[in-house]
Amino acid sequence: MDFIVAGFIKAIELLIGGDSSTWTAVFATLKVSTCSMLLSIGTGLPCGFLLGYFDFKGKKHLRTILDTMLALPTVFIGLTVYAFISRQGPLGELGLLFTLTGIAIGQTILAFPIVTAITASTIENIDRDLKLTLVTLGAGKRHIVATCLWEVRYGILAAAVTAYGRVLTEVGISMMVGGNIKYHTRTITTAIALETNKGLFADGIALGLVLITIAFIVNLSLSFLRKQ
Amino acid sequence: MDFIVAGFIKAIELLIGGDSSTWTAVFATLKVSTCSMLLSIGTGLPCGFLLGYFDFKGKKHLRTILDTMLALPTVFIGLTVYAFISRQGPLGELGLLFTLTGIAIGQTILAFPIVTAITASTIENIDRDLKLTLVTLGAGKRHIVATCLWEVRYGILAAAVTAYGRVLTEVGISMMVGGNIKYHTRTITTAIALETNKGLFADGIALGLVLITIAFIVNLSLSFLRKQ
Amino acid sequence: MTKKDFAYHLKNIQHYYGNTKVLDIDDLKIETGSITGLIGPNGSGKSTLLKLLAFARKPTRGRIFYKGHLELPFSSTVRSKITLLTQKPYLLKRTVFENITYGLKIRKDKNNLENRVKKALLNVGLDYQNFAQRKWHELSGGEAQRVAMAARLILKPEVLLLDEPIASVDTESARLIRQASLKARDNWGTTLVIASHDLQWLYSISDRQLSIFKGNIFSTGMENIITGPFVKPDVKPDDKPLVKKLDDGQIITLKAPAPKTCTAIIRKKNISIALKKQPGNGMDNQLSGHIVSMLLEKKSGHIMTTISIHDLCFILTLPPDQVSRLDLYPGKKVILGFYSNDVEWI
Amino acid sequence: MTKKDFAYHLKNIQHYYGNTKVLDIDDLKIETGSITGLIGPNGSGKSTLLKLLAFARKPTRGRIFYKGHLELPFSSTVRSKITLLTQKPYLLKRTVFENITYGLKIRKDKNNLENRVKKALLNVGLDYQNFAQRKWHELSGGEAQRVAMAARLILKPEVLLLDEPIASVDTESARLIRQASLKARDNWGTTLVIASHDLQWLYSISDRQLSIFKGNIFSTGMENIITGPFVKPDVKPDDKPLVKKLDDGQIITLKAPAPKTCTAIIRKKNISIALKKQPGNGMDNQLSGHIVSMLLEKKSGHIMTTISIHDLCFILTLPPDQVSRLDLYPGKKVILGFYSNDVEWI
Amino acid sequence: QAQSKSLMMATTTSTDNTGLLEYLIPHFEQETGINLKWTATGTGKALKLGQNCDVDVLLVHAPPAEKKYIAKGYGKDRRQVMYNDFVIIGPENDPAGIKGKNISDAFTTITNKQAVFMSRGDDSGTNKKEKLLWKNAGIQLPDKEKWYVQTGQGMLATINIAQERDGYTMTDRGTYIKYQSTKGGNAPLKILVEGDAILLNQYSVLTLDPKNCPNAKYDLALKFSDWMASQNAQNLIKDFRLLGQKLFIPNAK
Ligand SMILES: Nc1ncnc2c1ncn2[C@@H]1O[C@H](COP(=O)(O)OP(=O)(O)OP(=O)(O)O)[C@@H](O)[C@H]1O
Ligand SMILES: Nc1ncnc2c1ncn2[C@@H]1O[C@H](COP(=O)(O)OP(=O)(O)OP(=O)(O)O)[C@@H](O)[C@H]1O
Ligand SMILES: [Mg+2]
Ligand SMILES: [Mg+2]
Repeated sequence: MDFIVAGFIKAIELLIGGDSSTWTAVFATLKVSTCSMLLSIGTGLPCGFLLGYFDFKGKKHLRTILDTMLALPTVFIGLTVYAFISRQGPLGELGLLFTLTGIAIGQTILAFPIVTAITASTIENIDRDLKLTLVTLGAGKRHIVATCLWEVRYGILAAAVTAYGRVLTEVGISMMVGGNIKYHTRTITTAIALETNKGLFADGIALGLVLITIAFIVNLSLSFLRKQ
Repeated sequence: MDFIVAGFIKAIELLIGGDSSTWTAVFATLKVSTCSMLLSIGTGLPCGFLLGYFDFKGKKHLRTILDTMLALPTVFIGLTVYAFISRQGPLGELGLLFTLTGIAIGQTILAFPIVTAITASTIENIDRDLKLTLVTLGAGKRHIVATCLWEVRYGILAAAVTAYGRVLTEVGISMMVGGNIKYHTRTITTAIALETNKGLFADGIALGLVLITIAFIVNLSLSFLRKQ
Repeated sequence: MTKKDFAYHLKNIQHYYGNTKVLDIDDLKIETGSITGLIGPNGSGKSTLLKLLAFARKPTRGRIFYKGHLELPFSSTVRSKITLLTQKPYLLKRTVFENITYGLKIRKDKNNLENRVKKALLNVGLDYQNFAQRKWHELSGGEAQRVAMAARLILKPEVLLLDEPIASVDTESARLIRQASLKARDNWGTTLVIASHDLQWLYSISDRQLSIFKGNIFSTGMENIITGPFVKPDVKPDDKPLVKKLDDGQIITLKAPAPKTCTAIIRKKNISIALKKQPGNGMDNQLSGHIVSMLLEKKSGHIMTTISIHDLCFILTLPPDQVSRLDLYPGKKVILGFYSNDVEWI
Repeated sequence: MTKKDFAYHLKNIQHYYGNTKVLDIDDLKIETGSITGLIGPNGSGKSTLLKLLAFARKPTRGRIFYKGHLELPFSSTVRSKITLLTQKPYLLKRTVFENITYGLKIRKDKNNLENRVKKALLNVGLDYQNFAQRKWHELSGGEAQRVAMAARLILKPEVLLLDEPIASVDTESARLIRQASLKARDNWGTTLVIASHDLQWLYSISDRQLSIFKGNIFSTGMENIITGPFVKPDVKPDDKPLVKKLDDGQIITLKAPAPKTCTAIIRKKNISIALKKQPGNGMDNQLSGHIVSMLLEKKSGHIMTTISIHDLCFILTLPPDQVSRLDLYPGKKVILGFYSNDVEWI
Repeated sequence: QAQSKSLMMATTTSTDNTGLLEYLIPHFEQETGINLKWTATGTGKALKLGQNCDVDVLLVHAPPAEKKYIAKGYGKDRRQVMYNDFVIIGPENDPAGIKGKNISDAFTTITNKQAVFMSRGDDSGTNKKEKLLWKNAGIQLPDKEKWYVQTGQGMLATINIAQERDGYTMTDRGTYIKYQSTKGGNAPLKILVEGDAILLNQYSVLTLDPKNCPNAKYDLALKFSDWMASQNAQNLIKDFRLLGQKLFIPNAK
């Protein structure tokens, strides 16, 4: 139990003391998660919209596949991305292995089904009358998409926040694709895994608290988007 | 790349060949995830309902905290649960360390915020008129909860499926609390981590595919709940 | 009359949305087994009042007694006895059958559901065979409205509150809904409060009409309301009456200035109708207009007559013999007269 | 008349929900700049027809020409010209101001928004100061309906389709909406098609009325409909007419049996009104009833008279001199007569 | 009572990943009737689990840390049971030219040429040994230097990173053999430095001090310790082959 208390103290030290390895990990985490969130929202929102708005044959099966993609293990994604960007892989030329970009690609794959699935089920819930109203007010495709998403903005926010939590806390991809290289691709979560493996539980707790603080700040700054 | 192909073949072998260690891991995974899903849905649905249905002071802050909890790293949860159930911890007597029950507790903590947050934002979206209609039809508290949840059942399903994906794929808690003990607490994900650590990427991919197959079967059997 | 004879007694009720007062009722009693009609323009507070009567909303101030007991919103004692058909009825995402039986299921009443649903649907003019198994969204607007009505009727409530029950419902169904409402009162002693913009329909069903305007209730029934702007007349600047000028040149003269509001009320009983102006009788308002509609008030046999004066509408209730004597019919030109002293300000 | 003079030309339109046919229109033309009233009971297909006219739904069969061109649903050429006020207007989760300007924003039209919104709100009787910044849910039912109307008016559309625009709207606002609709036609040449259950209002605004019943259109306007059950009379078994027995003992005799349907139509022009039965004139239906309402048709000056015969309602349009001669007023007992041969079956 | 006859062990990943335990433990269970379960983690975490009394016995390879551990009163009865050795591996063309050098020279050369070197950097037994080697070579332990890459991962992952980056690294022989086998015998990284006495990797069994952990099954742990040192077990260890190669050399006294 004491290591939890010790962890709290240590977390404050790390943040205030400006421990350089912690801060580089914080920045790596922020960079990589921002990048993957932008990508997954950019792709997931339109896909979720299509899936939720239209009725078409095979939609149910597509949803089942998407739901299954929610259960892609991070190590699995990591291995697959690794296979593509390792030197012998088809994209080896790009030199993405052991880079933050590589991690971001993997995390995008992780977040995409979450954003898409929750967006789709939120859009599915919208009023039939909204659709009719938009069409009869003369809204074109782009306006329909934008307005529908805006109407259910709290649902979309939930999708984004859930995906963000997932991305922020994943270890498998960062470890496999990023390599947990100190001062380069070490993120907070891979650092936690490392400290824990070393038996330095207090350090693990401390880094966990750092991560939670990041999440808290991000969510706090998003909370102006919430219903008043 | 070739290890991905090899992994596919191996996955089929594992499942058909009835590899005993794979199957015990499959059962461990199913047991533990079912247990934690039941617990987190049982607690998360009512909490999500309360948070989405009622307007009260401090609701926005509660939501921010909940959203932050979506970013609890699994290793952090693992460490915290460990602190409590380790033999020297306050709950050491119960002997929960290195058991599936221990893992299930941790995973419940992991899944709870997901179920709660998505349920809350789905409930938040319900029509004002629904609330009024239920009250004026004479629905008591329990009926209001049940009917509202049923009205937004697709959203709830999305919450459950997302949480299930999270629980099914997490490694940190299973590793820390379960200890990855072969034939006892080894789940598919810790097995994947182990194989990958050994450099047996094909085996990792194979086990990943086994996990995805499980998820697929579960989602397929849930798809009757989907909109027709 | 004992306390029990009043289904409702509202005391000092005020209701605010934010800082805007939308309801202000000093004292209102509603008799058990009566049918009360609520009349008033959009935004006058009808729906708000009905929600308070349904105990589905807490008034900002004041107390509501139900059958002599002070009751609080959502209290379980009243919940199963009072039901409200909301203005925008919400159908649950289920079949019509399940929508109609929902309230019964809550009450754990599961006897003979099929027959009762059949009857409830018949009451609103829908046929069981064709509608019971439809999904909630497979209905036309009026059909949905009627299904919601059936879901209330089947409960045999002590109090049935109806908010615009016949908006978007066809004439035949409006008749059926009236019949069903009357039957509810006669058979089960149900107390009804009904808000509607269809005055003829409302008059044909209700025992008493309450006019509601800007949250204030006038229990004498449908009154004629004149809204501003008013101006001061040019001629006599000292005793300060106000006038309203109509675009066709006619002028309405009103007594003393308004305290702060600018809405005037003229009660029906103070308005007379004639075929020609009578300059001698001292009536300072004699306005010419024409009849636009005449409706039968079933109960009294009187005729509700709407007279248009330029773009104002006045409503009078006339006995048949007067109508016959003056040979009144829609389109006929008439003169309305009233004394400016009879005008009240709210 | 050239093709262009018809805003719409519908050819062989059929629409199904699942296996149920709800619309069946062989040929229907709507003139540019005309105001068409749609009359029909609940579920007759009014909303469905309006959605087809708005090109917001694809008919199961048939083609719709707009200004001479075949158009497909959602085509961008018509989308910005035609707008529909839906039966349950949906307000976006924004302020009233943003709701009203939404259509303009789509059209990238951002000139002088504030003034135009002011005008649009005034058109439906709402005041800018008080309403523009309200949230969508801070409105009463009728206010919401009127905001939705304002959001359509501001678009100055070529075609304005209104589905029950005055359900749950007060009398004064109904008048304003009529004015605004007429102004739209006069100033911008807008073509209007309006569905409503308020016949008086609809007659006061429309140039032509279409009766719609079970998806079939009768372009001669409001007709009287008698629904089954019918029985065979006991007396003459061979030439097989049908009769409908009313609960008060009266009998309506109808010509030859129905092919398959059991709905009869009697056109207004074939019904006569009298004060006493006239046994000698060979009219085989002479039914006694009483007048329930009389409404002025503004355009013609005629009087729309509703007569109740037990629980059936018949509507006639009478000239004022006939009304005056017979001394008709609501409550008066009258005899309606028509020949069974004039009955049509649908 | 089956309950009391079961033993929980924490060990390092290398004993598990090489398959040694799966080969050895069934013999132990058969001979003693004791059911042994193990969790394989980093050495640091294994020691921590012992310190928290969550296991009953330890099998680890970090002699200096073990001695400190005992001194602190957490562990007891350190019994050396076997060893294998560490090797330095690197690209076949050996860009820094360390092949055949002794270990200190090799490290000096790597430092001077700034050749890419992968360190596990995870405080594992292997990592502790590596740090000791830098110290012995008289070199300040690198940290932020560009050529010194700390992976913070397991041995095999680190080797893979070295391969991707054309770098050097230090590994235990067992993991190297596994790595070789996954590359089909034609691994890009080859053994360049081996055989120094300092490169020996000693494995020991530790029991937990009953004073610290009264609930730990001290007697059963002692039985395991005894068994590992028994002639029978030592022979089994000697005969253990990974992909046809000998891996551990028994040295119980
Ligand atoms: N949630 C709200 N927030 C603020 N104001 C509201 C809200 N709901 C209603 N109002 C205002 O309260 C007043 C009364 O509304 P209410 O719905 O009771 O009117 P109503 O008489 O039912 O009108 P209608 O005939 O249009 O249904 C209106 O002026 C309306 O604008
Ligand atoms: N989605 C649907 N699925 C099946 N049937 C439908 C659906 N929508 C409408 N209907 C049926 O189609 C018919 C026509 O409906 P429509 O909404 O056009 O009627 P309406 O004339 O507008 O009626 P109202 O006066 O009640 O608004 C009705 O019988 C209705 O039950
Ligand atoms: Mg209302
Ligand atoms: Mg309709």
